[in-house]
Amino acid sequence: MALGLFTACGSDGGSEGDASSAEDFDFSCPERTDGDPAPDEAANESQPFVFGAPGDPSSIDPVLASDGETFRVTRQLYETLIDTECTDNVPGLAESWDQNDEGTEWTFHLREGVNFHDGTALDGAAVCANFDRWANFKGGFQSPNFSYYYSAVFGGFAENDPEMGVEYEPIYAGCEADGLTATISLTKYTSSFPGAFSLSSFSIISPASLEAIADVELPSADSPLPEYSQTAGTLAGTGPYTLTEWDHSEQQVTLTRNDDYWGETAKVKTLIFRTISDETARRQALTAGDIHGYDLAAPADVQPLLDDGYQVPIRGVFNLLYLAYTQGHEPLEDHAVREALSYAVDRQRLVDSVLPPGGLIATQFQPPSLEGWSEDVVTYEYDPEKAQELLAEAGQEDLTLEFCYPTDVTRPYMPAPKDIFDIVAENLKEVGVTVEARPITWVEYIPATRSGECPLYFLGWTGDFADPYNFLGTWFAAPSTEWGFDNQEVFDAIAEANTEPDQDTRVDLWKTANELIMEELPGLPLTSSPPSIAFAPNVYPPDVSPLTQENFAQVYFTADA
Amino acid sequence: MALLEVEDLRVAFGAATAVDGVSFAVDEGKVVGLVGESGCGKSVTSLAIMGLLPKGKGRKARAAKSRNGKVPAQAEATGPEGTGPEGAAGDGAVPPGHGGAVAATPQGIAVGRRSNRGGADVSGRAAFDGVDLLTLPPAAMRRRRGADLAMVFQDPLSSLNPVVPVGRQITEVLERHRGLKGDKAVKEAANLLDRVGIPDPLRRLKEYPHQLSGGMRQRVLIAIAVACAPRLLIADEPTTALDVTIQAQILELLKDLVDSEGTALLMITHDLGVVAGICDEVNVLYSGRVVESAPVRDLFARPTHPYTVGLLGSIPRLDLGTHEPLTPIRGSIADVIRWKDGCAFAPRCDRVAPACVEGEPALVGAPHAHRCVMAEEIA
Amino acid sequence: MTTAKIEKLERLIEATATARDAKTGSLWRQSIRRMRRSPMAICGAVIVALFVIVAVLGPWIAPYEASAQTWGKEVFLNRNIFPGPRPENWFGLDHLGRDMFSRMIVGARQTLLVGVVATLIGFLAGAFIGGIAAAAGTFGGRWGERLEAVIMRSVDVALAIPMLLLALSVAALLGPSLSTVMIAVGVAQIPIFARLLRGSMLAQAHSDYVLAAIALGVPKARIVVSHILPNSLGPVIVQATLVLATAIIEAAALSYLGLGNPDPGNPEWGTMLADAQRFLSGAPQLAIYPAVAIIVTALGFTLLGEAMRESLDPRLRRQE
Amino acid sequence: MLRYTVKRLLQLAVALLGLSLLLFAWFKALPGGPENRLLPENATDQQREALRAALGLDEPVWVQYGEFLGRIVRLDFGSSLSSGRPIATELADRLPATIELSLAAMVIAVGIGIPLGYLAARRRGTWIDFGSVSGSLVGVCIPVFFLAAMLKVVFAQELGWLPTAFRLSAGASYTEVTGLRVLDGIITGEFDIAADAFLHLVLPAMALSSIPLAVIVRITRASVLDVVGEDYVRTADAKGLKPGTIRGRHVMRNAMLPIVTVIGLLLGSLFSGAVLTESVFAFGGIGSFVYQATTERDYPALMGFILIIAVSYVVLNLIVDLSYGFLDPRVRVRK
Repeated sequence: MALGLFTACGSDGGSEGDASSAEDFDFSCPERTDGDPAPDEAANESQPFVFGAPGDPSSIDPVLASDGETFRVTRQLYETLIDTECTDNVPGLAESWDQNDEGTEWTFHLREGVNFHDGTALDGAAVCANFDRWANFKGGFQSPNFSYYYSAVFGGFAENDPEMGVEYEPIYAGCEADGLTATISLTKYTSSFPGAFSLSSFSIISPASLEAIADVELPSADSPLPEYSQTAGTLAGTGPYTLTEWDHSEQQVTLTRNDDYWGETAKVKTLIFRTISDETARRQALTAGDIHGYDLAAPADVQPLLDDGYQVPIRGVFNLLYLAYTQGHEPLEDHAVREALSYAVDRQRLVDSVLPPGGLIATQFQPPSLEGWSEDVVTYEYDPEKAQELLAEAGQEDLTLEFCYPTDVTRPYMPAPKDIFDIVAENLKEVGVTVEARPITWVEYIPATRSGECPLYFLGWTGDFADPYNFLGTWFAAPSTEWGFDNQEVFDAIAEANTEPDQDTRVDLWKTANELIMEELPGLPLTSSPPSIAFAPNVYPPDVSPLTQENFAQVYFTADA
Repeated sequence: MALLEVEDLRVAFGAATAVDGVSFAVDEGKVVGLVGESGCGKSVTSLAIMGLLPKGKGRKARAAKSRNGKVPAQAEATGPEGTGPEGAAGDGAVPPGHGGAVAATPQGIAVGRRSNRGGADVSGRAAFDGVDLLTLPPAAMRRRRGADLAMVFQDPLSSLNPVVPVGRQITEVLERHRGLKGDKAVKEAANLLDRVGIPDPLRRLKEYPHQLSGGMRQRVLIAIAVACAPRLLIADEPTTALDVTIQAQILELLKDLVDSEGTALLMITHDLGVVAGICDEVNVLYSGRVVESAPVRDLFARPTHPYTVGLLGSIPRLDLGTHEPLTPIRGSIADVIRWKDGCAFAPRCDRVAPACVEGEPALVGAPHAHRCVMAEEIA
Repeated sequence: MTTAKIEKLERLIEATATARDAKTGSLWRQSIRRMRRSPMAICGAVIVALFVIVAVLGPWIAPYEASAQTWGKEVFLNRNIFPGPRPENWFGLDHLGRDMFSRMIVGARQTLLVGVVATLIGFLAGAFIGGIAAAAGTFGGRWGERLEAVIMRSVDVALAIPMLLLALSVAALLGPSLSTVMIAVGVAQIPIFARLLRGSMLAQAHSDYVLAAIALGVPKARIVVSHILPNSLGPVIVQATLVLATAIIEAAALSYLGLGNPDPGNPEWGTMLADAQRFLSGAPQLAIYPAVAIIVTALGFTLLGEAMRESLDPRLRRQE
Repeated sequence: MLRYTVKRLLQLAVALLGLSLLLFAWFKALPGGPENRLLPENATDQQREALRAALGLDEPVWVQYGEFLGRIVRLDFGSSLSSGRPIATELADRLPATIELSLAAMVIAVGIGIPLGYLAARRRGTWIDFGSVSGSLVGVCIPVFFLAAMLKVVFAQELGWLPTAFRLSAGASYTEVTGLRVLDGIITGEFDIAADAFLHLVLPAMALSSIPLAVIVRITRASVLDVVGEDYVRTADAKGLKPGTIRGRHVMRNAMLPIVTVIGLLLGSLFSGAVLTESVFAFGGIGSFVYQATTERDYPALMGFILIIAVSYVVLNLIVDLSYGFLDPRVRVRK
């Protein structure tokens, strides 16, 4: 089966269906095999590289944003202490870092000779300036509406504003700068670290430029984002590109190459992100040559694109789609029923026919690229007969269940909710379960699923950074109406793993947790599928990232083709 | 020779014949009446002379060929509203709308607006100053209409454009035919209004039809008609829509015009009172034919055709005692027989005799002509 | 007044009205005759008839169950493998391996359902509002006129809200479903019907026989209900035919925005078309079938409606 | 006449205010809230609650409406919850696109529709009549979004004559005056921009114009047929006027009345089509903005939009009424 210029190494077991049973599963992102074709220098200088984004960025100040569309842009402008390659943490602005045993002190050794766009040099003080700024956010700045990731990772702020409802104790204890080192101390360790330091939200911005906006205030959570976060020219980062214009009415962001970038300078002089919300429209724009690449290609478009010589590099998977069995709904309290349903679902068909290339069956509630992924979990392989037997034993031959799915969204882990629903629903019908479809718009879907009113529903998550807790913790850290199960064993296992600073021990703890969870079977992990990103034939695409954090500095127009 | 000589004029709408060989003449300075019940074909006659009838097959085909070789077959399919090649030439000169005029003809002819039946087939001759109007090309005909021969219509309100000031509606004729522009035209229009007896013409010029009284509207129509001092004026029931008092004034006005200008006037009416009041000669039409034609005095003195007698009989008269009953004509214009089988009036005639239905009666005698085989017996 | 007297008046009015009723009757007959002559009407009628037949018999004609993903294992939308027309599946398979032909047939019923119900909603509500307004305006005296003004003004305003916004909010409340579409489309039609009925009722209200009735002092309610209303429905019914077409199209638009009928068992053409938009590159046929079906059906109703309208048009009648 | 119009508009304005209250309450009554769009899937319930509180969504509706009105009076529309930008700015950015699109569509519809309708009427029964009538019948039967998609596939994809998306080519630098790109380009003399914008406008405008065009053709045809049957046209004819004069002064001037009415109504109804067209062509207008606002429960954005609709509707009515007065003297004196 054609996968364009890219072949997945390791096991992109999806279509072979061995992922679930593989004894020695070793995940790694697909390797690119397209070499490096000769660049078309003239084009790179004269022609802007236009990328079709599914949505508008929200803020040029990344700490005020929590959406991928924003980070796609800010990634090119600013950099973080730790960078990611595939899903692994690699040196970013910090050449190296070390932690104390408790994991409460993180010391970063910064690169030399890194300058911000405004000419000032990067040093420990600059890093601390950023962290201190966030920690001391006031008023609306504290609202999860804006600084979501900060409160999510660091719990709270120096002075929590009750208005904004952030009540946790801050775990950020301060920052020590010493020349080119910065030491960040925490009151307690969580497994979010060090991964969290790679979050785009925590990009390092020139203190000088921060000075200019020091006295900007956000009175409330619904006050407009500050002007500086909507226009070019205020914030200075260290990235390979600088922001030249953000044209809101054309929904177009224009970036220009930063020629004295500390690393390898970008190939293309002008980089433009334009918003096309409709996926079909994005494809057509690409094939018509109006844009040179776009993200979130519809699975159905991938093959036609490949056939016409377009490039669809396959990202590693870093997300999870699951089918939840909300306990508290009587029949689902019965473990046998949950098992039966799990055996009834033909996950292979999802992977084979509706998910984009590179998708694979999920055997547990975290993607295989993360530490703690276990080969020894119970995998419930498609077996309708067994499902029927189990239902019979449970005395649930004529089981009727309401099944919720979202209507007005596609998520990276869920390219076409309705298709997936239709297939799974059909599967359940085949084993004699009567399914009552309940489509819900996204704004109501989340509350509906949270409150546990949906016996069956889809949901999922795309990881922010390499940390199992970012998946498991989100769901199974404590009893919740959205799952409705109460298995202290599981909760403890996760808590233990989350607070274990030593990696090897932690990995085993995570494995146990995963196995426990699949025993309990609160829901069925369905698939992990990489969102497809597409590029024109005459383009050298960037290394694609499971976290959808492509570095567009690598992109260039190729001479031939 | 006379100014207008109509000879054997025939107008047919598809199968139905509205005018069936009408002949008469109008001399300069003379007033000739066409009289008859509505539907007898008098209006059609006038429209035919003015060339305002929708073109029918015969002529359309010819016209078509002469224009762009469009074959008749295709042309036949096309509707009456100048939808043929003339239409193609953007010819406004072929309006559809004579619903008011002929829609009620006995044969149930529909020349109505939006009718998609074929138009009128016109044959015969209508010589104006020796030129046959019926065969003039549309453009040439347009140059004469409104200039040499003009028409006053029945319903003054609907005959004036509601959204254009009356002044403009007058000046546009002056522009078209007398080349008057701007102030000149306006001044002239004012004179005209003055002549037709509208006080304060300059103010009226700016007004719209709906702001004028019925009488004034009719005067405006007349002003438009006489704007270019036409030699022939056709008045189609000019007074029917008006109050009696106004009627008299309008008739006076028309009379004056004729006397002062020596215009020939073809007065179309069903009202013998009007005829008596204004006409020099009268042609009585029945079912598309002249049944009696005579100088006005003769006609009233010695009506010959039973139909004429009937018409006269049905007018209330003061000189008879009030107890004298009116003698209306039996039946309605709808019960007819075809002329070639006999007298179309026979079915309604009290004097009807076998002879009446033995073949087509001829128009005999002059200057007092009539079309009745029983004339002698009646007399 | 005594019932006896009312009875007498009734007869009088009937007398005045009969003349015109007779005429109306003949008018309907005339219009039928005229419609038989118009190819437009015939085309429309044929299309509509076919559509209705399919819609009614749908489930029995359809060779397969519309929701069964019988050939699910043969379709790979992520590899652009969409088996096209073949002996067992005349229209090929949809993106989940369901028989396209069966879905089209079953879809007809849903589509008709949407159209009819939506139109009914608009018709009934609209007629009610318009009727009240007209009645109040004609007979309600001063306050009646006020009431009418208020009603009609609000109708104007209702016209100002974009139908789509309306639909979106209805959908937001009910969640996407067939009924959402019906209600949304139906509600959007209310103002039109309201204005129409009011218009034709006012026209009736000034006709001679009503004046006669008023003069004779017949209870007003009675006049409205038993004389004006029945005689004013003609144009409204014609409008209904036309609205049916619009309803079907609007429904498609709403489905395109993801508000359509979610139930895979009862596909509706709009939803199918909307779904298929995603595969326009790989499998255009999936979009073409429902699109053509929608267009033709809508056309059918439009033709029929237009023909009816023309044949009822008084201006056209005059010439006969 | 003017007094009448003004009175009516005032009534309208009041009614619309009532409407806004209605819709406000309605939207607030809808289940689900913006916080679910603003926060990622794995945000905690506590975070969501916090946000609801911070956004003041937990207050009673009338309090919220009061605040809303208070802000409106101060001409402060608040800021969009989804984009975090002031509604006023958002509208200022998006509205011109929709206006430009709608105008273009209307220009097409009127420019083609009226002449075509006239021809159809004057050549009743010919192929051109048949063609335009059946054409318009089909025109109203094609779902806009499908037509848009097809146009795009044919002219942008296969033939590659026109761009598939956006209002301008990438990186084109223009100077904003009215926000209507083509107009701006001409005003500022950046004709390349004007041309570019024009090319981007063609397809969406065509798609959007389909229904108005169809309607206008039909109404024009009917109305002209009506007028040419009138006695005053015969009179004009009896005057021997030139065809041109008759067409212009006597036929069209009278035929325009119903046409104008319809155009007025159409302008109002263009919006729904705009939403679909804009999304198909990534034509960054108000349509997509509102659709998003609804799906995301972006109350401020919605209310801001509704006010815009209200105002534009009132203005449209005013224009139509005035044009009546201009076209028909009878209206002028009445009322």
